[in-house]
Amino acid sequence: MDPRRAGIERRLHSVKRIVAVTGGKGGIGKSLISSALALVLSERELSTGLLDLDLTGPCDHVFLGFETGLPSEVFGIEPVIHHGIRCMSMAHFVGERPVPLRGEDVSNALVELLAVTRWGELDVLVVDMPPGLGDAMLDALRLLRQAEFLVVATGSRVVLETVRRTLRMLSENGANVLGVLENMQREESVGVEELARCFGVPFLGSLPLDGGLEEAMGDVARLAATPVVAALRRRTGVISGSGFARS
Amino acid sequence: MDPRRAGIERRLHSVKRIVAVTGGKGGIGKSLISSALALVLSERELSTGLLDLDLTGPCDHVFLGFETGLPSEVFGIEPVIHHGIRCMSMAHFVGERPVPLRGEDVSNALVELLAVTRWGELDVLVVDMPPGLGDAMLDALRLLRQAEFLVVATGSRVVLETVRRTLRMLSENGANVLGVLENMQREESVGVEELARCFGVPFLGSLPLDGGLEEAMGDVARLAATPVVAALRRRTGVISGSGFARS
Amino acid sequence: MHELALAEAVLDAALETAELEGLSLLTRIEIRLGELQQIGKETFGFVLGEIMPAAEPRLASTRIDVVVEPARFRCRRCEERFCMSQAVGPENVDAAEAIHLIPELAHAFLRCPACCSPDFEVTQGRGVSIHAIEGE
Amino acid sequence: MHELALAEAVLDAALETAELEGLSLLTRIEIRLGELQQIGKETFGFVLGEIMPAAEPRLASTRIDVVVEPARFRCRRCEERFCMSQAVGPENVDAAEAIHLIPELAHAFLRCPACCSPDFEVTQGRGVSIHAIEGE
Ligand SMILES: Nc1ncnc2c1ncn2[C@@H]1O[C@H](COP(=O)(O)OP(=O)(O)O)[C@@H](O)[C@H]1O
Ligand SMILES: Nc1ncnc2c1ncn2[C@@H]1O[C@H](COP(=O)(O)OP(=O)(O)O)[C@@H](O)[C@H]1O
Ligand SMILES: [Mg+2]
Ligand SMILES: [Mg+2]
Ligand SMILES: [Mg+2]
Ligand SMILES: [Mg+2]
Ligand code: NI
Ligand code: NI
Ligand SMILES: [Zn+2]
Ligand SMILES: [Zn+2]
Repeated sequence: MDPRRAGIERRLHSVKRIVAVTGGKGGIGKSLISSALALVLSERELSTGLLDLDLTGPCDHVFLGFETGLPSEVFGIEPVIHHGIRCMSMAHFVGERPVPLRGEDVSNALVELLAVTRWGELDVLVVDMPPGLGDAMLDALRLLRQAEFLVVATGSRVVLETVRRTLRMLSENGANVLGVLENMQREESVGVEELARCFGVPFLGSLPLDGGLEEAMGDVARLAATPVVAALRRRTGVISGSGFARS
Repeated sequence: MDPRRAGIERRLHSVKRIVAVTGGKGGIGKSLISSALALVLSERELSTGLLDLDLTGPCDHVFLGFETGLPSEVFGIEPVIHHGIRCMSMAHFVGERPVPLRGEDVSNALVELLAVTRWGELDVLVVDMPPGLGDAMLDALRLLRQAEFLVVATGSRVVLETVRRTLRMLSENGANVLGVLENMQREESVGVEELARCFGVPFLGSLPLDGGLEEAMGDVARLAATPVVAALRRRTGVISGSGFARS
Repeated sequence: MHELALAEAVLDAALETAELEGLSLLTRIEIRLGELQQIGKETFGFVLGEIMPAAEPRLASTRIDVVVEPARFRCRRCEERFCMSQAVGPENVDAAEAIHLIPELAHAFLRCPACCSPDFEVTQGRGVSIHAIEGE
Repeated sequence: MHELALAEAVLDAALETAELEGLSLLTRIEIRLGELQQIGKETFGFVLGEIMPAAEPRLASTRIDVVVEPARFRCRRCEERFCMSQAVGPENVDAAEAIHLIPELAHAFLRCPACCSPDFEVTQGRGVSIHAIEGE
C-alpha cells in the first residue's frame, strides 16, 4: 500500500486553490504564464506557491531567476522562497543535469514531491504542467481533484488542434476549466476565442508577443514591467472564489 | 516474451537512415522541421518516410495537410503516401480525439507501430520526436540504435537550458548527433552556435522566423515555397553517408 | 491482415531464441493473443502456417499453440476492475479497428464503466506475446 | 528530516484503512523502507513514535515493524540486473541527498554498471510502503 496519497491530502490541506496551467502543446508559454501568474498573485499579497511539474524540462527558475540547489529538509521539503513566491522545481535537485524519466517515474516523482513538500498556508498554488496528455496530466486529474485548469493557446493551427484535444480531454474528465488564455498574439485573430466558445469555457483574452521578454528573463523586477506581464495583470483580476475576472 | 522487438528489426531492415528530430523542449519547431525535411528529401528523389512519434500531440499532418483516417492493413500497416512521402501518425487512428497515454502506453504504442508499419525501402526515415526526456526518447535510444539525432533549438534562454540537458543526455548515451539547427531566428545571436560548439557537434545554421508559415500550413506547394523551407533546403545539402552538408 | 507482420515477428523471435539457446529443433511455440487486440485465433494460426519457412529445418515439426488471453483492466482513478465486455465503448467499427492495430488506442476509445475515466491499466490480455518456446 | 512528512502519511493511511475496515484497534503496521531512498530504519521508527497521536485510541498499542527492502534494478537497454552497490554513482553527497528526497532522481545520478544507461527499472526497494496493517 502506498501511503503517499494520504500524504498528498495532508500537504495540500491548507492550499485554498490550485491553478494548473496547461494546453497540451509545448512552447505556447505555459511556463512563462505560470511564473508570471505567481508573480502577479504575490504582488496582490496572496500567499502563492509555484510548482514546476515539467520534471524533465523545468523552466520556471529561468523565468524568475530563482537559485537552484537542494531545498532544506525540515519536517518535509521546504519550497524555496523567491520574491515571496514559494517555488518547487526539479531544477533544485539536479541543476543542469538531464533527468530521463519514463512515465512511471514521472508519476512516482510527482506523487513523492506532492507528498513531502510543505507549502504551508497558500491562497493559490500555481502548477506549471508539461506538454502532452501523459502521466502528469492524468495524475493531475486523479490526485488534484480541486485543480482549476488554465488553458493556454496560440493562434497557430497546429497549436489550436493540440489544445482542442486537451480541452476535449479535460471536458470528458469533468475537469474544472478556468478558461482559455491566448498567448503570443501577433495580429487580431479569432481562433483561440472560437475554441473557447466551442467548449463553452471563458475566453480570458490575449497576451501580446513580447519582443522584450528575453531580456527581462531571470529578473523579477524587469519581468514584472514587461508588456506581456502587464497584460496578464489586467487579465487575471483578483483571483477570488469567482475565478479570473475578465477585463 | 515480446516478439515485437524482433519485428522492429525486420521492419526497419530496408531503411537506410533514420533521422530523429529532437530538442527536448516543446514548440521549437521539431514538427515543422521534420515535415519540411521529409519534403526537401523527397524533392531530391530520395524515398522518404515520416513518422510522427508525438503520440499525444501529432502535428505533421497539419503542416503537410495529409488526410487522416485509418491506413490500410496489407501484410502490416501501410504508411499513407502524400506527395511521395510515406507518412505515419497517430492522427490516422484517432482524428481529433485526445489520446491520453501514460509512459508505458507510449512505449507500447511506439513499439507496436514500429513492429507493424511497412515502410518498404527507404533512403531516410524522419522521426518527429515529442518534447521531454521520457519514454519516446529512451525508446529511440534503446530501439533505434542507428538513429542520427538532429537537435533543434532557438536562441531563447529557457530553450537553450532545456536543449542543453538533451544534448548532455544524448552525449552520455553515446548517441549519434547530426548537429544542432537553430530555428525561429529573429536577430543574430550566438547562443545556439555556442551550445553546439560546447558539445563538439556541428552547428547546422539558422532558419528564420517566418511570418508567412501559418498561411502555407497544410499546403505542400506553398510550404515548399516559404523562406523557412528554402533555408532548410540550403542547410541540409544532400543527405549522404557523411550527414548534413554545411552550406 | 496486419497479423502477418506480427506473425513474422513471432517467428523471428523464436528463431532468435533457438540461436541463443543452441536449439536445433523447436518442438513447440505457445502464443498468447490478448483479447483487447481482437486477433482471431484461427486467423493467426493460419497466417503463421502460411509464412512458416519451408527451408528452415528448426521449424520443420514445430507445434504451434495459440491461446486467447482475456483482457482485464484496472481503473487508476477509481480502482474499479473490469473486463472487455464491461468497458464503455468502442462506439464504432473504426474504433475497434484502431485498437486492433494499436491496442493503446483503448485509451482513446474505451472508458472505465464506473467513473468514465480513460486512465486505466491493461493488467492482462493486451496483445501478442510468446508464452513458451520449447525445443531440443 | 523530511522523514516526518512520510511518517505522517503512513499514519494517515493506516487510520484511513482502520476507518474503511471498521477496526477499533490497529495491532501491527509493517513498513518497508526501500534501500534506494536511504531512510534509516531507526530514524523512521523514532519519528513515527514521536508523532503517534496520544489522543488516538486506535493507535494506543500498535506494534510498528520497520523492514528495509534491498533495492534491485533491471536495465532496459541491456537487461542487466544489478543492486545498489553495483550501480555506478552517485558521485557526491548532493546526489545521494536528492535521491533520498525523490528516489526517481536515481535516473539522473545512477547508471547501469554494464552499459552506463540511465534507462533502468527499479524492480524493488524504491521507497516507503506499507506492507501490512493488522487490527481488530
Ligand atoms: N508572450 C510572449 N512573448 C514572447 N515570447 C514568449 C511569450 N510567451 C512565451 N514566450 C517564449 O516562448 C518560449 C516558450 O515559452 P514557455 O513558457 O517555455 O512555453 P511552454 O512552457 O508552454 O513550453 C520561450 O522562449 C518563451 O520565452
Ligand atoms: N521558422 C518558423 N517560423 C515561424 N513559425 C514557426 C517556425 N518554426 C515553427 N513555427 C511555429 O511554432 C510553433 C511550434 O512548431 P512545432 O513544429 O509544432 O514545434 P514542436 O514540434 O517543437 O513542438 C507552430 O505554431 C509553428 O507553426
Ligand atoms: Mg513549460
Ligand atoms: Mg512536435
Ligand atoms: Mg495501458
Ligand atoms: Mg524507475
Ligand atoms: Ni489486422
Ligand atoms: Ni530526509
Ligand atoms: Zn474508474
Ligand atoms: Zn544496461
